[in-house]
Amino acid sequence: MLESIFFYLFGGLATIGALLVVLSRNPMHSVMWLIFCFFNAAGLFFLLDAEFIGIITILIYVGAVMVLFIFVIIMLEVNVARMREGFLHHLPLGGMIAMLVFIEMASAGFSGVFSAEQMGTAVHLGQEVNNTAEIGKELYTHYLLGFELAAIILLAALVGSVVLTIRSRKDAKYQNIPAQIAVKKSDRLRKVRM
Amino acid sequence: MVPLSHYLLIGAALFSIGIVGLFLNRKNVITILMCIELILLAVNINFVAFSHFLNDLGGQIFVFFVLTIAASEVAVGLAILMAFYRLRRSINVEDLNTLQG
Amino acid sequence: MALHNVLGMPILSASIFLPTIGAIAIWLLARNDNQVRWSALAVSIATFLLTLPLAFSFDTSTAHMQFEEMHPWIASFHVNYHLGVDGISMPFILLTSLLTIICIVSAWKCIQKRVREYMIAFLILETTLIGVFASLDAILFYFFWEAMLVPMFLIIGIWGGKNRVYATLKFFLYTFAGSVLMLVALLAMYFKAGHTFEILDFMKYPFDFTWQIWIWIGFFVAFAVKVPMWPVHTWLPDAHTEAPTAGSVILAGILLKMGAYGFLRFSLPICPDASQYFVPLMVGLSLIAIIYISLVAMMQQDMKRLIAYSSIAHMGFITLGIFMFTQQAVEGAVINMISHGFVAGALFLCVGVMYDRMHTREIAAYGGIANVMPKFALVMMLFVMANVALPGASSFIGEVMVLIGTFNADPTYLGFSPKWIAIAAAVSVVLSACYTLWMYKRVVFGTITNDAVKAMPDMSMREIGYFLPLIGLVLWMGLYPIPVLDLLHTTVSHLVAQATSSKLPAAEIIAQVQAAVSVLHHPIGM
Amino acid sequence: MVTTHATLSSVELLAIPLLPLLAALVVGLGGKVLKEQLSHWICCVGVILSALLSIHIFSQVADGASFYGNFWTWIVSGKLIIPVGMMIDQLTAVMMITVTIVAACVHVYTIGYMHGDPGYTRFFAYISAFTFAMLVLIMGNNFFTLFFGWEGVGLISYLLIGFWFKRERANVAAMKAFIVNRIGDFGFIIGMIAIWHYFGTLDYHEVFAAMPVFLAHHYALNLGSWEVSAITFICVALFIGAMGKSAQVPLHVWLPDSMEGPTPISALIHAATMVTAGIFMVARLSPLFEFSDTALAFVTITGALTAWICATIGLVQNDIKRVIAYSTCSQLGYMFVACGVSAYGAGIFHLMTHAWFKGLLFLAAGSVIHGVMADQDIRRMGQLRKYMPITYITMLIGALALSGIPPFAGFWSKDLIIEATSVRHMGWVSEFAYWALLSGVFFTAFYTFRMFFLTFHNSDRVPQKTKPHLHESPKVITIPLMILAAGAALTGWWGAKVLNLPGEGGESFFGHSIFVLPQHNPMITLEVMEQSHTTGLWLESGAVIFALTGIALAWIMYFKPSTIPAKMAKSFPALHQFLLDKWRFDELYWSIFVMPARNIGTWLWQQADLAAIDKGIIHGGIINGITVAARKLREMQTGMVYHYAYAMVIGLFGLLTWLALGN
Repeated sequence: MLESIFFYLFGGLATIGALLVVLSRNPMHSVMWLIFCFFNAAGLFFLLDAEFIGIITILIYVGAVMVLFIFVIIMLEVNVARMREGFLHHLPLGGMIAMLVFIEMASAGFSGVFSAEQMGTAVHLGQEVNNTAEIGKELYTHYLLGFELAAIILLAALVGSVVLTIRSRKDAKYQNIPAQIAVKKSDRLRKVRM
Repeated sequence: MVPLSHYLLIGAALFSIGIVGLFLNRKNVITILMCIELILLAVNINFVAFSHFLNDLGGQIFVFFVLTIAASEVAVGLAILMAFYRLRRSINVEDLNTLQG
Repeated sequence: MALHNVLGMPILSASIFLPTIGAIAIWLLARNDNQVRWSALAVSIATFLLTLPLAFSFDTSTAHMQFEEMHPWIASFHVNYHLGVDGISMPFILLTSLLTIICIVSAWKCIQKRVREYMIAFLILETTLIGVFASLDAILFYFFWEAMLVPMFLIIGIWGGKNRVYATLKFFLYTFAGSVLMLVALLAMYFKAGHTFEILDFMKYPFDFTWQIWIWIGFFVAFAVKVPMWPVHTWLPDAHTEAPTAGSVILAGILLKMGAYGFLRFSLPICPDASQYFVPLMVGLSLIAIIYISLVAMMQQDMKRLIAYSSIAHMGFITLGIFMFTQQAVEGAVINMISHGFVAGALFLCVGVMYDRMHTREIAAYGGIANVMPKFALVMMLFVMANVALPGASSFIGEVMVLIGTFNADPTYLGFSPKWIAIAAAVSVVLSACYTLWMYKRVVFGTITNDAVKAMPDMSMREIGYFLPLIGLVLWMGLYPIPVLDLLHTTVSHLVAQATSSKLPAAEIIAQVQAAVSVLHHPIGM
Repeated sequence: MVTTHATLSSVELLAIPLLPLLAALVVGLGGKVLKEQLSHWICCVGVILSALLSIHIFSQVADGASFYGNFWTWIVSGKLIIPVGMMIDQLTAVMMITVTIVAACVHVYTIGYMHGDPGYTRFFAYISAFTFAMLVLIMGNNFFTLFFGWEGVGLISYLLIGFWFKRERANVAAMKAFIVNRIGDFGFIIGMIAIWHYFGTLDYHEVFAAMPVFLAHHYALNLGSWEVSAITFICVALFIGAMGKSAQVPLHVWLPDSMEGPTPISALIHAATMVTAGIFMVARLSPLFEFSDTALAFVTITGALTAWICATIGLVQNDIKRVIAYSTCSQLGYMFVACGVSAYGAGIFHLMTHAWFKGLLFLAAGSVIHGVMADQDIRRMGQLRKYMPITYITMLIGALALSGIPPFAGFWSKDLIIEATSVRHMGWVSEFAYWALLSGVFFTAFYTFRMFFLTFHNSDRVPQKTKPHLHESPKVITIPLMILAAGAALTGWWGAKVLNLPGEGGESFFGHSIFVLPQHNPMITLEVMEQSHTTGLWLESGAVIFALTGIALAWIMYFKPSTIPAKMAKSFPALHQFLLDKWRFDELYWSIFVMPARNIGTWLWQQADLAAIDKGIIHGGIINGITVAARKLREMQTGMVYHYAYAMVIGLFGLLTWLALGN
């Protein structure tokens, strides 16, 4: 019973948060609502015995990704007014498609295939089961290759974002060390016949 | 106890909202990125729910990968946005049209 | 499957890959243009010598493939590296290796830029051409068939005339569009015939009528473009006019033959019923080629274009012969294919000799060449007469055999008597004389009209050198064609038997014939 | 090698064609090295030896020897087997001596005539090669060897007409000759393949032997509703070949133009030998032609028409060689009429005598042309007998022989043809032929002597500047003339005796080499009539009377300068012009064949190939279609990220719907 209450609470708040993300005029507000939404989603994860996922959702999303969003928004002077032009222009199409997608997904969800009779209900695991340890075991055995690939992707993203955002200022003076090392006598000295 | 279909319903709701957001905020890249995060979150909820109900950790592992990709995506996406902003002094999607055929 | 290879050595592989190895060696080792030329010549001669044993060890008493080689290539798709030749394909391998030598010699002086690349392109082209004629696996065949486009594309596109880019693209796109459909047909057969790409298995598999029709159409498009048949022939005059001399020689000598060879290797034995069904179409297109194209050829102002059109007309004779399903007609068609390789090749070389001196192909720019180049006039006269199919020249044997075979063909496939077709085709006797002699007259005879012609030196020893083997072969095949015919007899009679026997169960044949009768037959015949 | 009668030496037989070939090859390829002297010696010796051997063969054949055998196999394909072999019988032997002797005379004559020409050695190579090809044509034992020689002589005729390749007219004439001949060859090839179709062989002996079986089948071909029997089809097709080669109306147009070639060629190729190949062929194939009345009628009508039309054209021509050329066409018509009325022997006899006197006339004309500095117009000659007596006498003999005045050669053979025509009953066909030939005799005599008088008598109209050069030709020219004159004078008498026509007291010389159905054979009728003395004066001397009338008229009009010809021309201007324009055949062909072919060719090229296929379908249809489609598709590529996002979403929606509905 308590679980149901928490479920509806988290679920409802997450949905409201998501709606406000979409509808807010100010991107900063959107970010805030997104953070809110993620917290609630993490709550849902806890209800599903996925503690590890719940925690990393909060740590990574809220702690890292959202902060990144905020930095970017702060750094860019965003012209909100222009951003909002034609805000409702595509609402009928988008709303209709979203509604249809929602109805289709929901009808699939309630089609009976995923009903309690078919799937049973969530049986909570005991305290002795360590979700993090289990994931770790899986990750480093079955999914080792995927894990390594994910690492490489992250590395690539890291390098990529640095490359994209780095900028060498033309007015700043700094040493070109390889050029200094590679220099030869002939580059610097010139015999002048007087 | 909450049946699986309710979790799926939440997922579907978040997903649809994400889609609506794509259509509404079509000019604001930052919000678009956030909507994509929402959609991914919806997917994650479904993954975890299935993982739980099927008693299979594979779903959670996938969430882990999705998170990885989402983080990379945001990082690169925002980096591109920064670079673009420096170039054009704007993050309006309508100015992002050099791909036009 | 027992491999039939009397030599016990992979002679076909050797002749296919020797040119490529030579090309790589030239690329890596040759230091200057002269070294490139001499080494390319050496490689081509070595290849020719390597292909000679094919002729000498050939067993004319069997229709089986000979000198076979078989290795799995892409095992998961049942693709084999399967080589082998029969009486029809063997002569073309020799023709290819011989014409390559001539091409390399003919390009000695006139190609001055990128000599290395030119020679490499020719050697690779030789590899692909021999590969096409030696392949017994459909995918291998397709591989060589398409690979051939690349060097040819480069030869026309880099060393061609003014309008070369247009011509190359046209050539490439036409051929490529055609061969894609062939690939579809090959894949269809692969799945239908039980996951095999063996051409010999395709020949044995009893495709039903609808399948045969569709497969036949797929092949038809590919081969008709290559032959080329009306109305997909317009790439050829452009490609010929823009190609360098040696490119034209190979184009006319070998490439066009690949289309006709395809009909013989694929269409007839694999889809006999469809082939019979489409005889009226093929006959119609062939006659259009013979008459329509001859008339067009007559009015050309550009020598190479004229010879190109004449090639199309002669290829019309060949396709006509192939689809008559008689021993004489098919043998005549093959003889004509070989002979046309010599004659059209030589005529292009003649134009090349003039082009090297005057740098124009316009007929009007010439006149009175006989005054300054008597030797050349004699040589060209010989090939002009061979083009007209005078007895004593190889082309006569081919044409007259096609006509005899046509006159004698079985009327059931046509709905009317083939005698009228023979008579219509014989009109080419007159028309070919008209266009060829008119050109010869305007170019070679008459008084010298301008100083450029006056300054033309007669042929050098090198030029005479590459004409001599062609002259010898044309006369040899014209006067004593028995050795070549002996190669063909068994293979062709086997092929004719394949083409005239049905793959369908008896009831289906009757239904088909009745349907065909009601659709096609408008009795006009004798 | 298989021989049926080993009486003739195959080595000797092979030597006859191969000697000239060898000479031609040596001189042709090594002319530069050999120089003129050696070249003409090699060729003359080759051909003269071949002539001597032919005479030897002829004497053996006259004693009853013959030869039949194959030397090697040319083509084998399934049931098609084409050997190369020889068949020597009486008919062949007569042709062989005619060809080789005339060729030998022409070779010798050429030494003088072509002296100093830059293409001297080339010329000798050509004429020797011609002799070879002509001998192959005659001596072969199947249709393919015949065709080989047939095309060989055609090729060399082409080369020789265009010998002076700097002259535009010569080149055009050469091309015309070749192409018109090719039209004939078209028929010949079809006839040949039809024979193989029905007989399964192309060997003369085998075909002739299979005739009864073939006839018993009554094969027929349908042309729409019109049915034609196979034998008629074959014979007519083959005869079309003969019409081309032997210059019969309507394919005669090349022969007068071929006079652009050097005169020895006109004598050898375009009078004595090559053009008679058609007659030889019809005679050789008499076992076929005899069984098709339609074909025989066709041959007769064509021959008679040619004889008459070409004779009328000859009446007004002013070029000395053209007059003789038209006379050749006309005489060939006589020979075909002979074949058509089944008097093949008479045709071959006339062929032989004609070879002598026409060769003579041409060589004499050549001598005249040589004398007057290469002018061929008889309006600028006259009184030449003073300068060139030998030429004058020999040409007179030739002219009399051509006109058919006894006892010269032409009389014997031509009279025989006319008699045969008169007694053969073919309905209106033979009637028409008879009158055409008879009036032809009159015309022939008239134009021959018109030409003769204008050249050697009448007034002296030679231009002043050529006067000093006028002289009798050298001996190399006159000696062949005298040999041929002797032939022209005597061969008629000799032939009547040796060939034994119409066959007094038994068979004619030709024996079984010519096959005639007894009910057709006019010779038998003539023989019977002669035995019973019912021939009558008209039949025997009607032709001579016509000929004499013609000569007399020519004498009146042209022996002395006279105004009658001009008046005649003035009173019938249209007719005169029509004849002068050679019945306008050239103009007709130009407008119904040449121009349409060129226009159609241009149209097909420009409109069909370039405009419709290339520009229309390829560029306009496919390429343009792809371009337009690509442009449309490109517009979909807006570059707006959210459009792509929408596309993804809509795609996702579609996929979901499909899954939902599908399951």
